[in-house]
Amino acid sequence: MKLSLLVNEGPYTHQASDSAYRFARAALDKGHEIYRVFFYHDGVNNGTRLAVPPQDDRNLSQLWSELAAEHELDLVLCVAAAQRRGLLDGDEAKRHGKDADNIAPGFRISGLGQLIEAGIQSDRLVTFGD
Amino acid sequence: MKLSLLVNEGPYTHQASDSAYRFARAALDKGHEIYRVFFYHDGVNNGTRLAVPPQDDRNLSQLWSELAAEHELDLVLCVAAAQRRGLLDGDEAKRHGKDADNIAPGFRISGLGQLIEAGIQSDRLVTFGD
Amino acid sequence: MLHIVNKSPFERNALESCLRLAADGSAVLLIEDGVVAAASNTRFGGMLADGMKRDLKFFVLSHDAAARGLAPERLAPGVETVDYGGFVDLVTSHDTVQSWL
Amino acid sequence: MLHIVNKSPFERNALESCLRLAADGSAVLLIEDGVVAAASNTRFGGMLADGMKRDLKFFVLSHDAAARGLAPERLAPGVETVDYGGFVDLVTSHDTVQSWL
Amino acid sequence: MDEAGNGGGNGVTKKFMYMNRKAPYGTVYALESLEVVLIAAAFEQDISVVFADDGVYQLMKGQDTEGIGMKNFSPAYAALGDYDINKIYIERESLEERGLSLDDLQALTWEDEDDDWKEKSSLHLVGRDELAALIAEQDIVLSF
Amino acid sequence: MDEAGNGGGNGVTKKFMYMNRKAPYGTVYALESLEVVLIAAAFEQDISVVFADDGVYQLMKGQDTEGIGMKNFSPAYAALGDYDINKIYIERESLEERGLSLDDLQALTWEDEDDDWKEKSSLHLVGRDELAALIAEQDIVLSF
Repeated sequence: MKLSLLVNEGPYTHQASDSAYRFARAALDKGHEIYRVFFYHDGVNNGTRLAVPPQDDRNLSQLWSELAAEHELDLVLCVAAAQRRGLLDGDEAKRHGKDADNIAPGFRISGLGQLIEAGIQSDRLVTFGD
Repeated sequence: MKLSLLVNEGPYTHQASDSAYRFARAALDKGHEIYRVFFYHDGVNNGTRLAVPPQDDRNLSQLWSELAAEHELDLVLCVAAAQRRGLLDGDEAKRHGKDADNIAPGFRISGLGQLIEAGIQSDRLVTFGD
Repeated sequence: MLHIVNKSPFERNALESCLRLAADGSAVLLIEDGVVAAASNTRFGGMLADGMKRDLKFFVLSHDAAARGLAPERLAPGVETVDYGGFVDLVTSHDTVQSWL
Repeated sequence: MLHIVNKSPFERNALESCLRLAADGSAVLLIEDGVVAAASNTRFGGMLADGMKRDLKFFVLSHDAAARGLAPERLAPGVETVDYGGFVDLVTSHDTVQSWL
Repeated sequence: MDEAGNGGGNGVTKKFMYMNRKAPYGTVYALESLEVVLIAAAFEQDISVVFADDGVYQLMKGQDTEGIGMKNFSPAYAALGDYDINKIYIERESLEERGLSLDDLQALTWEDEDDDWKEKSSLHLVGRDELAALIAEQDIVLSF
Repeated sequence: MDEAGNGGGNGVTKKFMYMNRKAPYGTVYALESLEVVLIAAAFEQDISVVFADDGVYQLMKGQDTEGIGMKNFSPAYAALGDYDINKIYIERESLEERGLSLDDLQALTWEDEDDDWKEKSSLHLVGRDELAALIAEQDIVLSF
């Protein structure tokens, strides 16, 4: 079956990202397709490559990046939510005159239309949030 | 009177940072001293310089930076919380082998002891959070 | 329809709203802090029992219950446990999924 | 002592916990979404009235009430409004401040 | 709304419900939910918007945000009608529990093309059983 | 805990209370509150730690987080005794409302230097009136 996920909270503060990640892995293990993972609200904070969690803790951004590489997942940060919160890729940084970007490998930035489209194209859309 | 603030949530998602900012301004207007503003949990996300909110919206990181410059405020991001969430200054980035940093002017990164010390040194400690 | 509740009913109104607005026969999955609603000896045990009378089915994510020290024998009668694979099966076997955030 | 509540009592248990554990004579300031507790014609109006009987004083941040369309005449009797300056004064005039997050 | 251009529907029409349960301003969910609905309007889908629990405060008349330094986005709800989003449901019990009535909420209208462009109310007061039935028939429910 | 070195106390002793009202793991507040308390221990202050509402779940015995991929930090509460933090209050009504008793919580102890290093329980079950009185006498209350 074709599934999409919506992740509405950043890593660590709420369990949402952990739950979504474990759900995604379990779905892939069962042979389902993950059509898209859309990150909205504080969820865009999952897309940073600058996190340095303690050695004995999980690194959620990295886990998502690795899962994306392994399964060719489409990880999308909402552009409006990302801009508000300081998550930028190289192009966005240049366009807004910022001297750095911070997006992690495997994530891309796009519009909210990608969420609606995921809802239309997928058999199920599951939301993880606060 | 000497006041310190604790801000536990990032900008936009919760009103905490807005409330703390307006409280700080009102306190300064009344002639009180702000000994320190300590940012913990997702509060560290206030310290990014990469945010690009819509033109007609407030830019909270920038408002804090400006207030700090005007009144020589001490804005401290908790180092452990900041590392987990990908908020780094130049030194932290170098130390952890990251290729970019994202902290805004007027903020510094330090330990949780700075929160306790603020509690001891200030007449009041006011918390803003979720 | 599958309803997902991830908050403690002691802290928030999400479970109450879910039970109020879930059609008879729906499935309700408790995850994250929501699992504490499934403990047998609180007022929410009774709320779940009322739900079962109108054919609601209750599931608890076992990993989240274990994390909070809620052993299986503490769960209210009639509540089933699922792992993440079972969570996936619940999602695929119901046409619509609503998370009560 | 000054207690600050920033959540709607319809959604969360923060106000209830605050009122349960605030000593008689304390001040309670409602800010952010917490202001909706001060509307006169809900069950929380009664809860505030009970609090006043044990000498709790209730304040509402006027800016937050205005943002949510709660005009002053909607507020429960006995609730005082303050602006951010008044918020500062409440903080400085009480020895300790607790935010019920 | 450049995202709208991609369509993405491929002719599929699904029933999307946007369920709003939070007060505005204390958190960003109300605003960012409205942003989703306005984008969604460009896709040819069957849209319902629900205000229940504290979500009913999102439509309060007379919101004045000048003091809190945030943008008052409540006027933007009026745009829903321009996009023919007219299935806007208010849960009656949530409204009553808060001591409110429809008169306390801003009027939201749309113009009915099939009825000589008559202006009609988009707001529908529904009891919880009716709302439960509406929820049960959706393909997608997004909760904010 | 290199921050501890700066002391910062200047001889002032204040009553600090750390109030925990949230379940663990669903949010980070329980963990990050414990981190604050462990740092605070190095400052010479008068510390109380309260578990009320869903905060009582933080001390549940038998927490097993392997399945959720998060670190089980509940063993770290045992360190509180090593720092002579022994005023740990559990609100009785919160515990009972959740169908729990002290037996369901991990034992926390400290060694009393003034009583031949006897091991004593740090957990104090308090009713709400007693807890209200304790709160009222604090200088700083941090709520997580």
